[in-house]
Amino acid sequence: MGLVEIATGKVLSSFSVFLFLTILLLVVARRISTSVLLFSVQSAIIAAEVFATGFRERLAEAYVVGALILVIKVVAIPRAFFSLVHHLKTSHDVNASTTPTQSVFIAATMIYLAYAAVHSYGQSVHVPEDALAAAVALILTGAFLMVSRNKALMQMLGLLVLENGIFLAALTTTFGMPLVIEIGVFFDILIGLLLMGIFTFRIRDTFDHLDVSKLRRLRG
Amino acid sequence: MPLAPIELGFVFLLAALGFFVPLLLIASQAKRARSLAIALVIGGNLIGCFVAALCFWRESNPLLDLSRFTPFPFALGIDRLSALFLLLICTVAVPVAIFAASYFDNHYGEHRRNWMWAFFSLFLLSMIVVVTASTGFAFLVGWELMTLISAGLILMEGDSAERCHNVFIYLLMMHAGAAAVAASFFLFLPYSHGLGFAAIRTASAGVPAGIRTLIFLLAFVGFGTKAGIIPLHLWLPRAHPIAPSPVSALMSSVMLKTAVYGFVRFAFDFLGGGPSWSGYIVLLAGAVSGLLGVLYAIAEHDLKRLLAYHSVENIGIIYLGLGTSLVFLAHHQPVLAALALIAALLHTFNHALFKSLLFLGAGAISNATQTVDLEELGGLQRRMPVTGATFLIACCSIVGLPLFNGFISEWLTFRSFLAGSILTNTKAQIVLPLMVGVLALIGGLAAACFVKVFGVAFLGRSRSAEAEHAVEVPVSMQGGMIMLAAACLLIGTLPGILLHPLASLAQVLIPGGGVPEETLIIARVIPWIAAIILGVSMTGALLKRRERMVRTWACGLPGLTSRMQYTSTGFSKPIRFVFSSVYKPDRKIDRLPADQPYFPVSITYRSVRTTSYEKTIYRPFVEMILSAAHQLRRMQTGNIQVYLLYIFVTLVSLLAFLRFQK
Amino acid sequence: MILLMPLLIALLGAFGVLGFRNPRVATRAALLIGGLEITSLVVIVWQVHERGALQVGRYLRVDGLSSFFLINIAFISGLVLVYASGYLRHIGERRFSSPRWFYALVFLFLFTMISVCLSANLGLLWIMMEGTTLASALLVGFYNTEGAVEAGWKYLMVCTVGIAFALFGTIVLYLAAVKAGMNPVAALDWVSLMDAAPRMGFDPHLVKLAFVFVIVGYGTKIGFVPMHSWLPDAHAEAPTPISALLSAVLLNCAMYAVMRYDAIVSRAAGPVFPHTLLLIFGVMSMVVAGLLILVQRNLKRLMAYSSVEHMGIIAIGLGLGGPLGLFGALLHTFNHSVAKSLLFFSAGNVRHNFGTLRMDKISGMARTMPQTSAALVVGGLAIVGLPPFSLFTSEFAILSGAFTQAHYFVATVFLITLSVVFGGFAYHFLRLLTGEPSRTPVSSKLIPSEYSVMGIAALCLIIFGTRIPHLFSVLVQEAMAVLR
Amino acid sequence: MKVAINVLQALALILGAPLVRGVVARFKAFLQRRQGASIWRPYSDLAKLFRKEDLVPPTASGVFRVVPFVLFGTTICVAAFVPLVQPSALLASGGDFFLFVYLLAMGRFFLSLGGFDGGSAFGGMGASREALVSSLAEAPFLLSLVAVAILASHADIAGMVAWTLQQNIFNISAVHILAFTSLAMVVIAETGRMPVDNPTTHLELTMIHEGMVLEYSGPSLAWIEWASAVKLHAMLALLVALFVPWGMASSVSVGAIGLALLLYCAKATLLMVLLAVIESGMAKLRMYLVPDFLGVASAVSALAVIFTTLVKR
Repeated sequence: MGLVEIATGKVLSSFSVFLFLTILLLVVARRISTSVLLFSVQSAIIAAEVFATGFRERLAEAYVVGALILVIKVVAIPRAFFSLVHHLKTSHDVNASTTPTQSVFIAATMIYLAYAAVHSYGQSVHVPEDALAAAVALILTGAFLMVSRNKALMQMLGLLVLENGIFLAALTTTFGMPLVIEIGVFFDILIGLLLMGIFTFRIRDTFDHLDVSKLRRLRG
Repeated sequence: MPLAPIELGFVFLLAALGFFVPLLLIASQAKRARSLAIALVIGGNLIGCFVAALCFWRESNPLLDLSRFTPFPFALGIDRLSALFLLLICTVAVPVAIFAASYFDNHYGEHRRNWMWAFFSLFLLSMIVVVTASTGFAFLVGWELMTLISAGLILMEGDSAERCHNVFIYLLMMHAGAAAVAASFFLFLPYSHGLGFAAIRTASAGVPAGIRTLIFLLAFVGFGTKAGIIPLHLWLPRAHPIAPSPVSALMSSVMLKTAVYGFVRFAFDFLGGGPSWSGYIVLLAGAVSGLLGVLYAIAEHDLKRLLAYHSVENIGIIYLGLGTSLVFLAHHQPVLAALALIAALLHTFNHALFKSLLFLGAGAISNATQTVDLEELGGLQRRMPVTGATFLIACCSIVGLPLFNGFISEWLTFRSFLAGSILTNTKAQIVLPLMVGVLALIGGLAAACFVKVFGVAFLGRSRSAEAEHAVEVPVSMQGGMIMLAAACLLIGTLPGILLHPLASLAQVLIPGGGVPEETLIIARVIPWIAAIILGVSMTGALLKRRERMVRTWACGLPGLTSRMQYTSTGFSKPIRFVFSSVYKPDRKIDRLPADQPYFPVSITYRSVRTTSYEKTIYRPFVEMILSAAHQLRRMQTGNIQVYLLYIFVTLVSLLAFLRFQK
Repeated sequence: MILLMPLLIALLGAFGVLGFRNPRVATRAALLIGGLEITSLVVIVWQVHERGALQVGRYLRVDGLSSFFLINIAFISGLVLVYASGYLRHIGERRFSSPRWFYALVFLFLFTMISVCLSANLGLLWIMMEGTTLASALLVGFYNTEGAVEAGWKYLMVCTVGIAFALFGTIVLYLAAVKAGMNPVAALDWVSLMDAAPRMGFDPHLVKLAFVFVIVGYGTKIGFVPMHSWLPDAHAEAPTPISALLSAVLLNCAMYAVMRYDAIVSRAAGPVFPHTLLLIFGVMSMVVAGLLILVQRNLKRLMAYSSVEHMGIIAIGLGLGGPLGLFGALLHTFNHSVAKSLLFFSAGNVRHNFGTLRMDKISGMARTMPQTSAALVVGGLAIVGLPPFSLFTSEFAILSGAFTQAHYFVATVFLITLSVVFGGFAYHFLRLLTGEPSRTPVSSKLIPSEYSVMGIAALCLIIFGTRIPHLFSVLVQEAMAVLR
Repeated sequence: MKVAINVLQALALILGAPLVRGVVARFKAFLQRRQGASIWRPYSDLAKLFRKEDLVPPTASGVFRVVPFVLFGTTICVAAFVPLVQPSALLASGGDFFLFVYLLAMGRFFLSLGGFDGGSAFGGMGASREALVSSLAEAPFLLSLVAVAILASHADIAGMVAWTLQQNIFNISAVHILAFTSLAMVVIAETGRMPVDNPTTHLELTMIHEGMVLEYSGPSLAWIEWASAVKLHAMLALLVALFVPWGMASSVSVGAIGLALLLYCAKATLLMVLLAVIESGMAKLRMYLVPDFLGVASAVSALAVIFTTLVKR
């Protein structure tokens, strides 16, 4: 039993805890940059998990996927975000519509719910429960962020977190999908972010604010 | 397939109305083209009359199956029932078309006239499709088109705001009714595979009782909406008056009848009668529509609205007959059921004749005086003798005086009520004979109403300059009215010509229904009475010596003026007073100047009916729907976060559903 | 190889058009490319009809169902391109919003939608479905006005989130397939999935889970209530040709995806569950949209909601299943596209002539713009499902299906909603067309590019209403055969 | 032979009609302690009118001129319905009471039109009031006859009479009493007698029938007056035939016919006395009380119909 195996085992057994940690931090984060940082950390954890799984399952393509995550989600996207924040010259506040305390409570409940859900579906999916629970929790958190943070950027971030969750779920349940598909998905995410970036600029130019909760001209 | 002459004629009728005429009119604006088109319409309908007559007497059922071309089975067939209504449509269409030939010329410019004619012929086509359809699909297609095209004809007359509102109400109620009709067709589907009438007929025996009831009720409501039974009549007095007179003639004399056709098709042909309560429902609807219809009519002084309300009344009389027939069927009295059915169908036919004549008369009046407000008319008889005479005949017919066709059908209805006394069931024994009283009251009030109409419009002194200088309408209009009047008199004096065929039809619809002897009796006795009355009048006229014109002594005043005559409002005052509980009138009297009430310069009086089905029944319902819509509109907040929340909530609830469904 | 043709044409065309700075030239080029595109699609459809399904590699495949939707795409995109060639004369050269950008994006959009229909792999299907969102988002925000930007943002966000769930659903199905012992490489090829579906039956729960996520995800794109929120905004704010494309093609593509999953899940876990979900969503969409139609003030929003309603009708047809329901649903996708694009085209003329879509500001159109009014009337009568127009036929079929299977509740709601919708349309259109003309149009006459497409659409509505061409019905049958 | 008698009794009914008026007038005079005119007076009135010339208002149209003949014609037909001395009549076979009532309605319809055509205020007023009375009178009229017809299970008047003949005079049912009451009330309303209408007045406040015929004169008026006389007589004869037919000739022999005729005269005279008593005993009702009067009649007739269900078994 080499060192690597041990490391792998550690990662696989403990990463969900770290993920929950990031979740809790994400929901209390006040500044966009903090949240972005947390996101990249989160992605890094997931990447580690991908490598670990790939190593354990002897999946060559897992390494590719992990590398993609590292490149795109850990490095590229956060950078893009920072430059976006920089160019938009907007305040760094996430304008949360919930106080940190409420957020934490909600996050906690979501984690609990995630466990409950996984437990109820768990028996049909024979996978480590807390891994799946983390995935579901990420999905819920992403949803929560999108609903409760009025900054356009934070919605994008929430979407990313949600995407992370889905990816993690895929990983834990099926050890990833065929490589082509994975790449395609990444590609889509990138394009999507690009477009959203364009739109944030347009919103800023037309409304000179980034508060999506104020975009309410079209209704009824 | 080789076509027998009957099929050929039928195909020609359809092709002419549906294809050649519109094409011709849209293709060219030339006068010759139009007259050719009109000739086609008239000729096609004449052929249609022959086709229908042949199908009726030779009982050959031509079937025109177009299913190969259409997405769903679409076949037109003429069995006895269809033949009767086809005959009705074509018989009315010919004179109306002849009338319209010059009416449209007088009222519309070159361009619009062509469209009018095109829609006119399409309207006829749609109604023919309805009554000859032998699959549900064909029926529904015709049914919807009928509404649409008539609405188009109304809108062509003009597009003022309240006209559009009326059209809107018309369209909406018709669509709801059509939905009910469609449902009553579809309900057969699980049992009869396909909507062919034959299949439905065979399958209907196997339909469970609950579904049968549902079908009956849906058909009753759906067709009742079209027929305009109270309280589903809301659209009728709105839509009929605003259409061009020939069109309103078609609408209330033919289009309403398609509803009767549909109801007979369902209640008798498909379902073969039902439990007795269904008969009582129909009776009740008939009684209410008849009484209230005639009462509302009396209160009107806009001639066309008045006539529209009388359509409601006559539909009520028809439904009385149908209901009686259903009751008899429920108590296994086929012969009596046949009697009542014959009465209803005959009245359907008669009403088509005299109501179209009345509407044509109204058209002639508006053509001569530019108004149909009774208070503006008067003394037209001397200026428009032909119009007056034909209109008088129509009045006598609708009132149901002997020697006119309306009487025959009402008499048969009376007799079928009377026959109710021989049933063993006490309820029927009491209800049916008492209906005699109801129908008598309806008849009496109708008589009063038409004394008013004819007396105020055609007799006495003219109440306005227009009426003073009215001139008789052109020949073709007269021709149309004369033809209809002749038909009324013919059926009124020699009812046999329609009664015997109707009896044979009744035997088709009601198995075991022999020929009721009443039909023979009336056919025998009426001619005698006609002879006596004619003889007396003739001898009297011969004995008559010279007469002298003398101005009536005006109690010392310079002379009588038209202001001294009874107005339509004044005439109906006593009846409105007696039935004030029906109208709940809101009276208003203004004296000018107000400070000296005893020496007024002018007194204006108006009295409006405050009872309104719109307010009491329809408005709340619509309000409810609209408020729901506004609630939903509020849900569409415009906040993207709320939208996202909707998605998440949906997902979670579905997951929960899945979880607990496991 | 032929399968690659339309994709290549669209892709190259997208970049090629960008080369032409002169709007007129760009338009010509676009029409040319569109023509090639359509011909290639028609050829594909014909070959499928002749020889049955075509497969290229693992990822591209065309069978009866997809070729049926390809016809839809070809027809509507043809109409839209021609209409756009006249429509774009009002927009000037701005960054990202000039004819060439417009066409480039349109061809990208077409590329994604075609590849949705061509993809044989559910993963690829998902990717391309997301691609449609991305490609059309900029088109929705094309005018760059406040409304456009807002609508674009909402469209992008809502649909991306929804689609994300669809991805999860895809993954879960993949998991189920793998657990059912399929080769992971082929576990997303839906042909093999159809074959293996019965084997997945041993754990129906997972399959149902997948379907829940998929129907929420793609349902967002279809515009099922309550995920429809993006739809009216996008349709109302997008340039008219795009509104037509969105509601006449995009929604159908999403519906196509759901059909695929429905077929698989029905095989694996029995038809009851997916069909119940479809019926629920269908009824909800019909009722809510039908009610909302009553209280709309903007012409295009009105039509957008009517699209939601018709998607509900199609979903009901699917949910009923059976020959009648399926036939009706497929037929309705096509009929609705034609009618709706006709309506959107007329709405485009209204906006261009009156500068507004507020219905309370317009009246008496029948006098001022007879041709457009005629188009509106035809489209309106068709969309509320009156004879002799084609939607009557398809709705008749679906209703017959509902009654034949004794789904009385659904049928009743269906009929009532139809009446409500009829009321809404009659009310609004009577207001628009009749009365005193409120304002004078810029040009009451239509230009050839406009009345030609409108005429074709109207003609198509009437023809399909009176008799369905034999070839077409055969194609529908083939499509149905795939889903069985 | 039978037919000949039918013709004769119809003629008797028509020609005897003025006499009925005269007799009633004479009885009233007696009751009011006047020494009234001779009972033959109506005949001489008619003769005088027939000799006079027709005066026609300028507004009058053809309708005005036709009305008297139509009215008279219909009334003659009505007369031909009623059995007098034998349980059959000229039009009795098939001509049922619905026809009877509607023929009366026809005459009334035309008379009202005639009133309108005069172009004066009174004609319209009379027509309007007549419309009210007749429209309300029709229902009880028919219903009371329906009640009798149900018992007799015959719709034609002759058949009803024949059935009543076979009954024992003493087991006459409640239905008959109710029917008779309502029918009598209807007869009063229909024939324009007190308390509904006053045949002798010409005050615009009260008159109905007189209002309509106000513009008529000479022969036209004569036809109308004669017609209304025939109507009155026919009604009385109907009451007699339906409710006290006993004594009608069952066989065609001179003796039987003669006896029947005498008996009829006696019954009719009794009815006339009754009429005279009512007319001189009661004050005329206000216009808007007439509906109540007829409402009572309707209720009674409806009761009669309902009772038939009890009586028949």
